[in-house]
Amino acid sequence: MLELDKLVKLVGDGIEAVVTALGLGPTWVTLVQLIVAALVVVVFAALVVLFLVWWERKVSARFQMRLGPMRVGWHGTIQTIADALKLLQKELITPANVDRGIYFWAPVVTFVAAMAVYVTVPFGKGLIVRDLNIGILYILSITTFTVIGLLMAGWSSNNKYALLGGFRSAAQVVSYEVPMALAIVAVVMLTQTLSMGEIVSQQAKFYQWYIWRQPLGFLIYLVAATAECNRTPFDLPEADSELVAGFVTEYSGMKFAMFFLAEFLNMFTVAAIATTLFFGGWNGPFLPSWMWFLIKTLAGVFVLMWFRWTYPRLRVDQLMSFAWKFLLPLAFINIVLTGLGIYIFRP
Amino acid sequence: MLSYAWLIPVFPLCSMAVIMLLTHRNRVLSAALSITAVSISFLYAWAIAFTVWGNPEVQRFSFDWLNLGPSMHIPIGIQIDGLTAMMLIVVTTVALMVQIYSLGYMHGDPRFSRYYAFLSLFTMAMLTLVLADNFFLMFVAWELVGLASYLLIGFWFEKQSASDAGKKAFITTRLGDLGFIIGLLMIYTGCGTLTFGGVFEAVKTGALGGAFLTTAAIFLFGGAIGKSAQVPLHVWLPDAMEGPTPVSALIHAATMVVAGVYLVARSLTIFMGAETAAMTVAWIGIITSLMAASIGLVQNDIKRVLAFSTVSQLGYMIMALGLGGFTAGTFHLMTHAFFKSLLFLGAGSVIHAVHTNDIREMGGLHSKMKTTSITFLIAAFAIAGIFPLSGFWSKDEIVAATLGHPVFTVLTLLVAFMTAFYMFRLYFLTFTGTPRDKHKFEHAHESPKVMTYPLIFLAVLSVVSGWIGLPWLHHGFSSVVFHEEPHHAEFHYGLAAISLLVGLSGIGLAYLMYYKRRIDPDRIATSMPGLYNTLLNKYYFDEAYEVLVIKPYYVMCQGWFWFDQHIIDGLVNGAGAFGVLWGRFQRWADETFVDGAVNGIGWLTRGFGATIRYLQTGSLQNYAFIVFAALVILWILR
Amino acid sequence: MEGIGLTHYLTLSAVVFCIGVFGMLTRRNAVGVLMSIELMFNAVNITLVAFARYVTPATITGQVVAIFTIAVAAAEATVALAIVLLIYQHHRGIDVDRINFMKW
Amino acid sequence: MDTISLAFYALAFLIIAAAIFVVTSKNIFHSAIYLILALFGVAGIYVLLQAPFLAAAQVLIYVGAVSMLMIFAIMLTARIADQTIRHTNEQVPTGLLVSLGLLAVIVYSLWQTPFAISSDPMPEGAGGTLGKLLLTQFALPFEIVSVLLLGALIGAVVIAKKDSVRREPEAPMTPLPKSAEKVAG
Amino acid sequence: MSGLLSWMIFLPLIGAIVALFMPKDNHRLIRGIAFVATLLPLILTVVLLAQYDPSTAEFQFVEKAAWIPGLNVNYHLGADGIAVPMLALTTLLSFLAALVSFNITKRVKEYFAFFLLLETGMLGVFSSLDFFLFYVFWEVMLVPMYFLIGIWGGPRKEYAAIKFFLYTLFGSIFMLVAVLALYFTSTPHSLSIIEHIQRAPQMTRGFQLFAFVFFFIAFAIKIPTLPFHTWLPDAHVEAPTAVSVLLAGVLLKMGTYGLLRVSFPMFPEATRFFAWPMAILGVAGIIYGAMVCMAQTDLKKLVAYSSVSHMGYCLVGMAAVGSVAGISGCMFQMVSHGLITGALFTLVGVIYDRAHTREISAFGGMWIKVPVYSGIMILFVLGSLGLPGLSGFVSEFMVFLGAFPYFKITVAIGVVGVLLTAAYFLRMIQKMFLGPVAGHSEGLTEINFREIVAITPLAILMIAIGVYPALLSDLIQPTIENLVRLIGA
Repeated sequence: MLELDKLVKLVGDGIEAVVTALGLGPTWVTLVQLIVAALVVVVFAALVVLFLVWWERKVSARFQMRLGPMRVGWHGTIQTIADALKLLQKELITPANVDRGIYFWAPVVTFVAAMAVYVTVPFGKGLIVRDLNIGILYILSITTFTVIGLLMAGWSSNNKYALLGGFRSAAQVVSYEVPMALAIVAVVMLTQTLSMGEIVSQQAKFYQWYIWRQPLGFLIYLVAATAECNRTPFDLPEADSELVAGFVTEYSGMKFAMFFLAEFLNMFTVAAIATTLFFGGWNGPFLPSWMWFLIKTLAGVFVLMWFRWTYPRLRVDQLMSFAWKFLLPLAFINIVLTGLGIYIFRP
Repeated sequence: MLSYAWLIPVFPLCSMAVIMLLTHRNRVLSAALSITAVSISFLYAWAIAFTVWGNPEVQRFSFDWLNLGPSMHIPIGIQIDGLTAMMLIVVTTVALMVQIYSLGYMHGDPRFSRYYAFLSLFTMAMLTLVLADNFFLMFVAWELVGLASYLLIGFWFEKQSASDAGKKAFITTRLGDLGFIIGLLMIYTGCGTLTFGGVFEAVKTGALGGAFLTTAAIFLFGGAIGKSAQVPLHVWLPDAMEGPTPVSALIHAATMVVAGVYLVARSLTIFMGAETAAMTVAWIGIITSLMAASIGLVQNDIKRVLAFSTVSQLGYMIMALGLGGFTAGTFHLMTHAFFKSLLFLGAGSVIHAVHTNDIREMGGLHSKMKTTSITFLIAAFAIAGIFPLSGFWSKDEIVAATLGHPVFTVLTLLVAFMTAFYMFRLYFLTFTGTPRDKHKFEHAHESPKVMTYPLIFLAVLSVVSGWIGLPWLHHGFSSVVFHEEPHHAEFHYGLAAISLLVGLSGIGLAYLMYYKRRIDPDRIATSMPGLYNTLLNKYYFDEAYEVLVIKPYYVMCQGWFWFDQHIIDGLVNGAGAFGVLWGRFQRWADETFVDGAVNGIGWLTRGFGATIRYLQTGSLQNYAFIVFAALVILWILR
Repeated sequence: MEGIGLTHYLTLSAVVFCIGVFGMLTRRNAVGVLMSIELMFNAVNITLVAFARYVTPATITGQVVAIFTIAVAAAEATVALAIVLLIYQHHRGIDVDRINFMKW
Repeated sequence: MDTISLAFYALAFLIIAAAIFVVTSKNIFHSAIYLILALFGVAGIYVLLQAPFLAAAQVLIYVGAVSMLMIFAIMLTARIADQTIRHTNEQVPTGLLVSLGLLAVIVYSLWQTPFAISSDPMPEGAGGTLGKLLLTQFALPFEIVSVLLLGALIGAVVIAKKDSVRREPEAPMTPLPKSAEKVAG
Repeated sequence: MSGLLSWMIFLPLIGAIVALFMPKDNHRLIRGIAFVATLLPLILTVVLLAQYDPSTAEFQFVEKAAWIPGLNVNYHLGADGIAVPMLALTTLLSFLAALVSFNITKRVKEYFAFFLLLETGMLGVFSSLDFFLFYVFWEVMLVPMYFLIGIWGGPRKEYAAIKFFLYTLFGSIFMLVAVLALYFTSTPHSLSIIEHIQRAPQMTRGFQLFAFVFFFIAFAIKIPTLPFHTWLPDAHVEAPTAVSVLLAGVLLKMGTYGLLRVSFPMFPEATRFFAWPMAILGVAGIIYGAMVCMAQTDLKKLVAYSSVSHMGYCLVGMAAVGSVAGISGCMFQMVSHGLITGALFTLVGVIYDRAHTREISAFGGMWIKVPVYSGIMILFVLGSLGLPGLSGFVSEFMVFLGAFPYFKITVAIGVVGVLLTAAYFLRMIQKMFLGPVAGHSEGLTEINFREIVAITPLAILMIAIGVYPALLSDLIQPTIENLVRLIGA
């Protein structure tokens, strides 16, 4: 039932046949395949975001003993679509004295960076756009572009709240990227590979999940990743009570929507990486692999939402000292312990 | 019995230590301890005396105190012979009387216990002195009695004059002690021992003799001059009267001051071996005697009169010894101890009653204090040499000793005359006539019994102590206390009569002048103002010392200190300053020439640099530009 | 036209390097200068990696050196920017022309 | 024209254009953004040169860290007023000359040099070979670089720490001579 | 117990190091450490005295180990009859001075560290049998002394400290030259004191005279003899009490000790040659010191100058080179002066602590206000002026007795010093203790228990030696006899 991987293979073969029939070389085959895959991923991402926005509202409401959106669709299921339509219709306001070029490109960069990650995320058995051999490293480096986007937005808006938001975001992301990367390095030490596909395939059985061998690493990753995507309690860059709306203050309409999308995508990405690295990826019994992936990932997203309504926001100095004085040493300890473990249990 | 005689000084020593360390807060206990200790010593001394009386052999007991081989071998020990026994009796008797007497005299003094401790210290030292069998131990004790004297003279040290007097006494006697030390050093150098026996043996065998011995003897006599207040070191004794009167009686009349006499007597062998030294002794003795007696004629302080009397009598003894009159000197020493201490204690009783020392403020006290007056009179008769009191017998011996030296005989009699005169002048002015200070007279009263009983006891001794010197007495004084061998001087009736006559005439003159007022002493004084003032001012000795010795010494000390600070230290600091200056010069030279050369090079470089420094824009971009431009140009020029 | 070879990469590297040199020589802003220097670094890295690809493909020494270069460049940037901040705090400006206290 | 060539020329164009903007842009922030672009292009070149690990590292370090620092520095030091001041110094013509001269020199040399092209295959895998090299043959430089990084880290903290700086600004730098000011205007 | 001397020497050093690691505000702890670090050597001294065999002149407790073999330098320790009393004196005075120092409140930690280092230096000098070691300890002693005077001293402390330091160093240079001369004239090159003593008969007369003079300058400054004495009053007056105690009690003895240990046995011919000049210097020192004392107005300075006078006796005693009595007298004087002057400085410190002045004229009638203090002070003054029954008398008498046969007139003049000493001390006593209560005497408080504890051992020893000198003479006699035999006068 719902063997998506076979469908993908079918589509791929079809494209190859069509392109070859048009008299073009294998390069073009690959190109077209990639473009199609990218489109599919974009559509998928948009759907995911639509779902996540709704879900977030519902979850938040439940946490607050409310109902959340209820009117549009069953239990407000298509509320998000309505909101999106509203956003698309809105006038694109470009405030005076903004740095126009950068102001324009900032949401694009952010969005593209968020999307580009999905190139190497294994959604299911055979459902991966390109299983890059530097997979996880690729993801780490591409996510940094998100920050560039935020900084650009903060700078170009010519607004001090925006600037401060950008600043905080950049500082936060750069700081938390270090422990996160180190936590991932610990896993990579075990996997001996950077490829996402291989990492998943190494965790075929429940007891092979790396969470069992990297509990500390997982905790570090979880905390750092939460900070990476600016989620509460690390939502300082867009702390509405302090900075209006942070770097997005001056954005509206479609551009705002792109930031919004990027943010939710990032959340999904974080959960997806956690699933891949620690929880066996798409591996699981009975259900098709992509469903296992979605279940695990959405569970991860739920945890992030749970955090949001559980922990209060940190102060900015606490934030930095937490990263540098606590998480970072912990990550180093984790690496040392991992190394020791590898040395002790070496074949 | 005799071998434990060293215990005699130990008792007072113990009492001193106990009082100092333990009982000084309890005055009754302190006094009781001290008196008990001296009583034991007193009894022991009498026991020893009787032993020696029967067996006048010299007994010695000694042990090695320090033995460093031939260069220093000092055994110390005790020696008991007649002289020692006699001295023991004198010292313990007077000490006991004085200590009892002091119970009354010092009653109420805040430092009562300390007083008794010092008295015990003195007693111990004095007993050690007389028991010593060698010069070294004697010197040790000699210094200790000096210390005790110092402490007791300055006992009331709040009074400036008392502390001055103590210091004066100590330093003056110490000056004499220098002679003593040098004498000891010479003797030891000469014969390698300091025991009496050894030294005398050496003198007799001639191992020690000639000019060396004479010098040593004169130096040795220096100690006696200091201690026994002979000219020219007699100046401390009158001042020593600042101490409590019982102390004067004990130390400065009866015992310590006769230590010098004892020294000469003890070492008479040495002096006999050195004729010149002996004559020096005799001359100093008679001069002292004459001078002190003449001063005594005019003094108005009751204690000073007695003090000069003491000096005079000591001179007597010294002279007698110098002339070889061993028996005379020592016999007079004994009798003098008794009657002079009686005189002092009597004077103390008077002072206790009227609270003044000045006889011009006394008079008529006989009616108020009969015991004191009568005992004082007995003592005065004794010192004047009136038959049959003790003084008669001993003075007669002295006069007899001068036979063969007519000058000495005449002077001796002159002194006897003066002695009788001033003693009775003192007596008449104090006890008879009309009270010159009514107020003081009103308050005068007889002293308590603890003070009068010692007076009576001593009065008895003053009367009878001379009788052991009766020439016809078998085992009399001279058969026990003798030099070389017992000698029995023939009793010179003629001389005795003359001296008695002289004494009586002196008394008579005093009677006329101060009792009957037939002759006005003031008129005599005013008729010879020069002589009178000279005598009143004690021949200006103190002033002379002040001007000739003390002041110049101070000035010299200041001078040396200046020399030290400015010349010697100046040299040191000068060396330092020179070092600093030299360093400065070197720095200057360094800066001028060496640095000059270096700086010259520097200037050259700098001048060159100044011209090309404009290449140094400070802008890194310029530098980078030059680097790359150079790269290109060099490549082109390659 | 034959395929892209070593020379192409080296030429690209040279061009980028010279652009960096130009920037370094002319920018007044200290950060600008730094950026130009980063360009130069990257040009050099291209060279290194290109050599690694074409001259010593088996041992890829060039890549190793490039890694070192990147690390050193990062360190350099860190310190340099710290200095820039310090200079800014001292002089309220980071104009390289005016930072000439090493002038004669 | 095959895809590799296409990619190369596209990337080369991107890099060169971005680089030129980096050095000439009046807005320093724009320069930074262009720099990121240029660096990203270089990462692409690395991919072309079959050094994917290096490419990822390039992006991670340059884009994620170095550029970020640059932007930070710019934000902390830039003032709006600065934009009106001339962004280049008076070395522009000479600098251009030297740069071009240098380019000419280098390119000439390049084309003159016969390189020993090897046709050995590149090792498989992403960074495995690189890692082994770093921990074996290049272990010492690797450690030295580690120490260097640590030193730079501490040094940067020490230098930039506020406490080490006197709060009141020093006497302002020697003002430019009047003539220079005019040129600048 | 092997290594007894080493333990004695280095225990204080260990104490100093331990003290340095203690918190600097915990004065009680640091004092406790100093107490223990000075008490232990004192206990070891008792062991030393118990084990010492006084019937021989040989060095005992010898420790020898190669130190710098290339230069033939050895770590060579040993003690004989000259050294043992000095070691005992040093440990005793150090212990008591440490007690006295308990009232120091300024920089306590450094103070006691320097103090203990000083003790190490002093003990080392007295037990070294190798010139190198001797010189090292000699200099080690200087440095803490410099700081002790220079930091904890009186108003002119810097001047005094520098003067002391430079002056002594000046002397040390002469010693160094002489030591080097000895080293290079011996074959094989040796720095052993014992070996040089053994080769004494081979030394030429000229060399002996030269070396003797050079050593003498070094030691004379330390003693100090007459023309080299001016550092002493300054150093004494400015130094803190405990340091004065050690300075007078121990450091001055190093000069005389050095002469007896080095110069006399090593250069017998020169010693005989210079005996008379030494006697003259000694007598001049006695008289001169006493006269300068008379002019003093500062009590501490008076005591300081009295040291000049008293050390003159040592020199006179030593000048009697052929006399066991003379040299023994010198030893007695060293010990006795150490005890008495140590006590006197302590007592001066006691009133200085209370009245903050040492002017003699500022006091009067103290015997009424503070009888116990006055009694103790007078006891020690009497000891100092040579009252029989106290140690000072014994030593003076021995000195005179020993020296008189050799230098009759000179010694006879020296005897006058006894009188002059009495004069200035009695003058001081009269002004300060007798007479009516005046000046600062009014508010004085009595000497306290700690100070009495510090004084009592000195008083007991002073009286013990004075009453029965054989206690000490038995220890030193064989050594002194051997020394006299070596000099061969």
